[in-house]
Amino acid sequence: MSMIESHLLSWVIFLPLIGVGLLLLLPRRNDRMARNIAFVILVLDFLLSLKLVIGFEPTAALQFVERKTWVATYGIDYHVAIDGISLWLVMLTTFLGPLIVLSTWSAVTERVREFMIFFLVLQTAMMGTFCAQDLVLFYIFWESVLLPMALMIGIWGGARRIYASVKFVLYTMVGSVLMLGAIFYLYHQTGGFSLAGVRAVNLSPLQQAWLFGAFTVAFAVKVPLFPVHTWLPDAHVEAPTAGSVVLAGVMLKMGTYGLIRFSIPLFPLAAAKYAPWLAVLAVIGIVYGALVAMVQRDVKKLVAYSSVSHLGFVVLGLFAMTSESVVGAMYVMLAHGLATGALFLLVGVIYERRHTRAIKDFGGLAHVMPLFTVAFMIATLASVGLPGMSGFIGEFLVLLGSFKSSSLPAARIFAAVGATGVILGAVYMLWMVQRVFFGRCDNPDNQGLRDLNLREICVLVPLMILMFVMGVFPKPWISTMQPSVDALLERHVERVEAHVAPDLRTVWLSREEEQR
Amino acid sequence: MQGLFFYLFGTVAVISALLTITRRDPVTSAFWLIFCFLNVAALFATLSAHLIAVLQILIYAGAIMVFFLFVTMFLGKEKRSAERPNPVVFGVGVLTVGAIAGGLMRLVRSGSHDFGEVGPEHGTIEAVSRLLLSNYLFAFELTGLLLTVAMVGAVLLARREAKGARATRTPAGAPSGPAGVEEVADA
Amino acid sequence: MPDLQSLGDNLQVGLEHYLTLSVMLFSIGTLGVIFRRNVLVMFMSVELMLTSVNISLVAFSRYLDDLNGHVLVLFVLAVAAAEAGVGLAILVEIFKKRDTVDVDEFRQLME
Amino acid sequence: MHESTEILRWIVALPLIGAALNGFLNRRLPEAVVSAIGIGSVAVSFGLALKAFFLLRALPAEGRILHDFVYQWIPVGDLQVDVGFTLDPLSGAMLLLVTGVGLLIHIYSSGYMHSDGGFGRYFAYLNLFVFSMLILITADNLLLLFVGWEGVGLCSYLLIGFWFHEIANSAAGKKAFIVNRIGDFGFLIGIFVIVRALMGHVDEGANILAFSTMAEHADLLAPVATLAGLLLFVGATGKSAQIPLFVWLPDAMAGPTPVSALIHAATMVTAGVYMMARMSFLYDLTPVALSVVAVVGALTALFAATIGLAQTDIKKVLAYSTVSQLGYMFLACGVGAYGVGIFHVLTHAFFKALLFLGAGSVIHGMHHEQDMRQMGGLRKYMPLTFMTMMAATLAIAGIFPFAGFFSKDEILYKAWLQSPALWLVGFLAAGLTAFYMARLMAMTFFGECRAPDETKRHLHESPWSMVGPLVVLGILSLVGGWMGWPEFLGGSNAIHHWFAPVFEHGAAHGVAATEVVHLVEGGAAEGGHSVALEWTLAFLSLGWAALGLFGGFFVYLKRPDLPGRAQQWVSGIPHRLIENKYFVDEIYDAVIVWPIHRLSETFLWRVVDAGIIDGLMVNGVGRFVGLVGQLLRLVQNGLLRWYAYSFATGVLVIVIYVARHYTG
Repeated sequence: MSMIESHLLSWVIFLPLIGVGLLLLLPRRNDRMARNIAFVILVLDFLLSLKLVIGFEPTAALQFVERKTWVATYGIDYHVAIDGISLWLVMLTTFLGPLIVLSTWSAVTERVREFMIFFLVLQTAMMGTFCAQDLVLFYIFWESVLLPMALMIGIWGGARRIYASVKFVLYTMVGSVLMLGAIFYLYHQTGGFSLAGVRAVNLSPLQQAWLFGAFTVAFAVKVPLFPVHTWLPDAHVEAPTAGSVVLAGVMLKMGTYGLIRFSIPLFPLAAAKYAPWLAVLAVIGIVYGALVAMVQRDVKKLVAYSSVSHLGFVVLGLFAMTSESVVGAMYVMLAHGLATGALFLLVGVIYERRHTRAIKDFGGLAHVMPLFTVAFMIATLASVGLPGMSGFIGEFLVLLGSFKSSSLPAARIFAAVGATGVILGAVYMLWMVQRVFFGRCDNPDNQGLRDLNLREICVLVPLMILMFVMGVFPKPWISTMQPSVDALLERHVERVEAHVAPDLRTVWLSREEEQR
Repeated sequence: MQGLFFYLFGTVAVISALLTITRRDPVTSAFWLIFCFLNVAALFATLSAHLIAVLQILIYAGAIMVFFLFVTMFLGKEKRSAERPNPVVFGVGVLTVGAIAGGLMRLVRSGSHDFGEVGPEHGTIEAVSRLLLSNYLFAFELTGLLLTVAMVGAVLLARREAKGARATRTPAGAPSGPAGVEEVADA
Repeated sequence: MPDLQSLGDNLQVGLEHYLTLSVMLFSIGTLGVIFRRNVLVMFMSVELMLTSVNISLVAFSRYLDDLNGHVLVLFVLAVAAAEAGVGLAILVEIFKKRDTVDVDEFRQLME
Repeated sequence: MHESTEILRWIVALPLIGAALNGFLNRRLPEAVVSAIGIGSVAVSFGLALKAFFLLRALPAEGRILHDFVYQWIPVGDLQVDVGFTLDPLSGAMLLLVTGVGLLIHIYSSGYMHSDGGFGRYFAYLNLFVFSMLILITADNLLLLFVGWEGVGLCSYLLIGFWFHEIANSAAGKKAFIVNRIGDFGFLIGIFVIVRALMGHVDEGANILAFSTMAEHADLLAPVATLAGLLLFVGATGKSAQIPLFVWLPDAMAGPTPVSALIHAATMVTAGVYMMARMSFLYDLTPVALSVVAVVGALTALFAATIGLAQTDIKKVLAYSTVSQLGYMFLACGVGAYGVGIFHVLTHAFFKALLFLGAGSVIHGMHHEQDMRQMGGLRKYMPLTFMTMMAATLAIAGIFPFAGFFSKDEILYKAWLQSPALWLVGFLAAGLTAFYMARLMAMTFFGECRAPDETKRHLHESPWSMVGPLVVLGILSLVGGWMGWPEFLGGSNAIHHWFAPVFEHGAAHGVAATEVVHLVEGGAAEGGHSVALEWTLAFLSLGWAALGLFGGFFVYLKRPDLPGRAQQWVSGIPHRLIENKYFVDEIYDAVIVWPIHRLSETFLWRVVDAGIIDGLMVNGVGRFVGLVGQLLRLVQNGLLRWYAYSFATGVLVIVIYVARHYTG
């Protein structure tokens, strides 16, 4: 056990790969065994990650650090660690893992073994992305997420799955190729790939601008930020339920995590300079995502566009650069993972039974599936940000933080427009809920539908409980995030003020006075 | 004297080369080409490259061109009239080749270099062969191999041609691709 | 014929003359390859191009007083011979098939 | 300066426990057990509330605050928000109101909702509503108040759309939630403005949004007071159905009648008034916001009263009456008389809840017939309902001994002091109120019964579980006003003293306080002249109300043809106008809903998303690459001589490069 103890984080990251090994040894056609192995491994992984939480002290320092030189000649080393920011994203991954696998019991029927293998690889890749502290290691994990996800969409997807998966891969690839170029340039500048190294050398504002642009484009595609979001609805609609949940639940957070871990701290000057532009895109994303979601005919597309809207809040929060807004952004990431994850699971449940996602095919489901309706209602309310549930805390903090942010010009307008997302959210979700659940149940196919079975309930209940707990008692989450976020912001402000070109400084100071 | 010979043989070589590529009948062009090679051999002589001059006549004029004539005869007369390619394509082609020539000429004219004196045995068979069999021994052997392979190839092609006359069985399990491939395999 | 003698003396010929000749022959050969439709003539043009190269080689070896050029010419000769042999053999085969020597007919690669 | 106690958290938690029990076990419990849980939890909560109330009374006047800190909710940067409950005279009164009236309505519901499929679900939602309302009232900071604020919005959504098999009901629920959300948007921005103003100056660890902290640092809020006040008022108009966000309340009648009584008459809709009273220290700083509130309140009162005249559905009449009465409350707050506003909240809760429950028992008797034109002469069949509703009608009209007189008259008096124009608008609305209430009573209980005889045979008084609460509320409608017996009539105006400590700080600032220093304290000269003024105003409004009542009865009993002729005389336009609610809904649809839908449907989704971004940029790049591929393919055309030529061009390039490079 001591061996696991000392390398806990690596164990948590690479445990799923052991599962992959076991699955490979499996005789050909044994689906049940494949599912069980995957489930057990992921539950084990979750329990192991609980040790991370228990062992984590709420300070800004990097913890559970593991560093071994990997490619000595180029200074690439296997450097893995977590702090307040990445801890809960890792936990979100390990928490959703087993639930997602459990939800595929009756959903994925053919080639189960391969599906599980891809899913376990995906889990490792995502966790690796959140923990990597070395640019090359980060890039490897970042890219290795693409393959399993693309195959999951491509093989087990819906009608236009090939188009969707190719689009998904190409979209992300274009972005991350820019990042790769930037990484090489950084190596050229700093001689190494470690984050600390890059932070140490002060780059000229022009260099920072270009590098910031490259990194941010790669992350913006993943978020997805407004103009580059069109892959998300297709990917979601065509992906199998489990694929959608992991895509919305965790993979979108990789983009925003990238922003907070790489784009802002590594290039503070450029981040400060372009923050208003990205905040504008974020706010457009919020309103645009909500409006387009309102008119969707396909439930899954509606929820996909709602993700665009929710993550617009995250980006707004990140670039408002106040401690409330960044903590709020982190919180929205977690809450969105739960709420949208649950919504996709529920859509999966109804899709399994009715094999359609068009809203007009449903109606009056509340009569036939009361339990399902209650679960859907709870998930809707969490996603709409009802106070007392997880969504509200995040959105409130983001809007509050951006309202009083000094890094955004006219911060009040940003927050006000962003807050309209709160109304629009209620509009499209409740309108969809009304068309799907209420009214008469006259469609004959809907009359015979079974309500949730025990397995589906076991998948959803943990999510529901967490939605309430995170809404009513957010302290444990916030207190662990707070120190890391504050440290990051202080370093950011200090570096910007140290480097800042005179004009920005005067603008910065004048805005401080106006604040007083 | 050497200059005189150069201009004499040079111009004749160029004219015969031009005639080679312009004659309609391949046989006449072959003859003109042979004549061109003879002139070139003469030029080699003016450059005191005696071995090369002889070889030029022996191999090029003698062996290769004879082979050409043989094949030309073997294939029979092509009555096709060599109509002129359309002017645009012709123009572009000539332009490109002219440009190449112009470029090369810029290089060539970049300085005037006169031939210095050269030892008596320069270009003789002993000197060349001594050099050949010392530094380039390996290359020499390879050339031999190359020629053998070429010969075997030519023989093989010819033999199958002879075999073609009798009904040949197509090898079992050959991929039944589109008709075109089948047809080639038979030949 | 005294002027012939004097003509011969003052007609000094340098390296660049031979190279010019080589370029001219090379260009003619290239034109032959590009414009003649009969494969045989194309082969001949190729041979012509090779000879022009030989001329420049010999000219340079004469100028540099170094026999390497000659050795290279030998190899060129060998290659030319081999190429002519195999080329014509193939040509015969194709002729058996298409009984034409017009190069534009052989467009099977295109489909 | 405040007493910390554990009792408040139990008062709040009990209904939640009731809701949870009923919620999880609703299918498996018999109706009796469900109603026992539902009613029981509210009853115990009411008992505890009484105990807390008396505990509060025992405290000295200044220190009348009970505080109950539960835990720290959001500890982020400068923002420290806790979950804590306070009970001061204001929230004490509201607490009693919510739990008391809530209890009566729960009892009434057990009768009304008897043998309805979703009995358990109904009580779960009702308990959840009481829980949220209690949070709203007892919250010690603005954010927790906001949690309760949206919680009641959610419960009203659930309860309006309770009978969800009718798509119209759930649509009404959705409309209510969304309009509330629009109001809450303003509320949220208001909170941000306040936090931004206070941030940085409040000592670390203090709960910025706590009412006590905000009151202390009121001077800091001065610059943003108007903006914050107006924004919070936007939230209040959403929740308390004032112009322009009142459209959801009439549709909310789609829910069961006890729901309308509890939520859309007594408690939820008054949340806006309570919030303004709670934030009185802010509103006192901004006369601009106050005047806006007063004007909106007065206009809403008149506007809604006119619509009430022409409604034929009994619940719609009461709904518009509620909107109108809420207008009065906001008028009171607008003129700085928060205490009077809350007093009217209390009295209004009594008689309006009674009216709704009475209407409920009428509908129950008439087998879910809500159209007054099908009713008439029901006083013979439902005497008790008739008598209690008559008491409520007298109360709402403002006839002397009944509750309405004291609170409405006080409001009109305060309005007169602020500006006679406001008083006039209020005065006119009071007349219309009396008139449409008389119309309602005449059409329902008097004249011959127009119901189809099949329903006539089944007409009977409602069971005791329904009539009991009616009687209690009837008594309250009569007695309820006496706690505010004004001085000039020799009363002690107890309610005013009870609220004084909460609103006194307003006077201390002396900004907008128009509190009349009442006679007993020997106020300035202006006090003397006001007694005569009070007498005249009281008589005027009493007479006007009586006239309204008499007019109503006369028109709709003696001369039923008169309304028809009146319509022709006025060429029917005004009548059709008010009958269709000034077409407000249709205007909103045309101006807001339809354009947004059109914008996002055709433009945003089709053109921008599918068209420009996806079509042009993404797939466009794909097609472009394909095109280039096609072009390149032409190069491989199988012509040997073409290949030769391409060799030549290759050589040319090399030659050019070498020539240029080496000649120099």
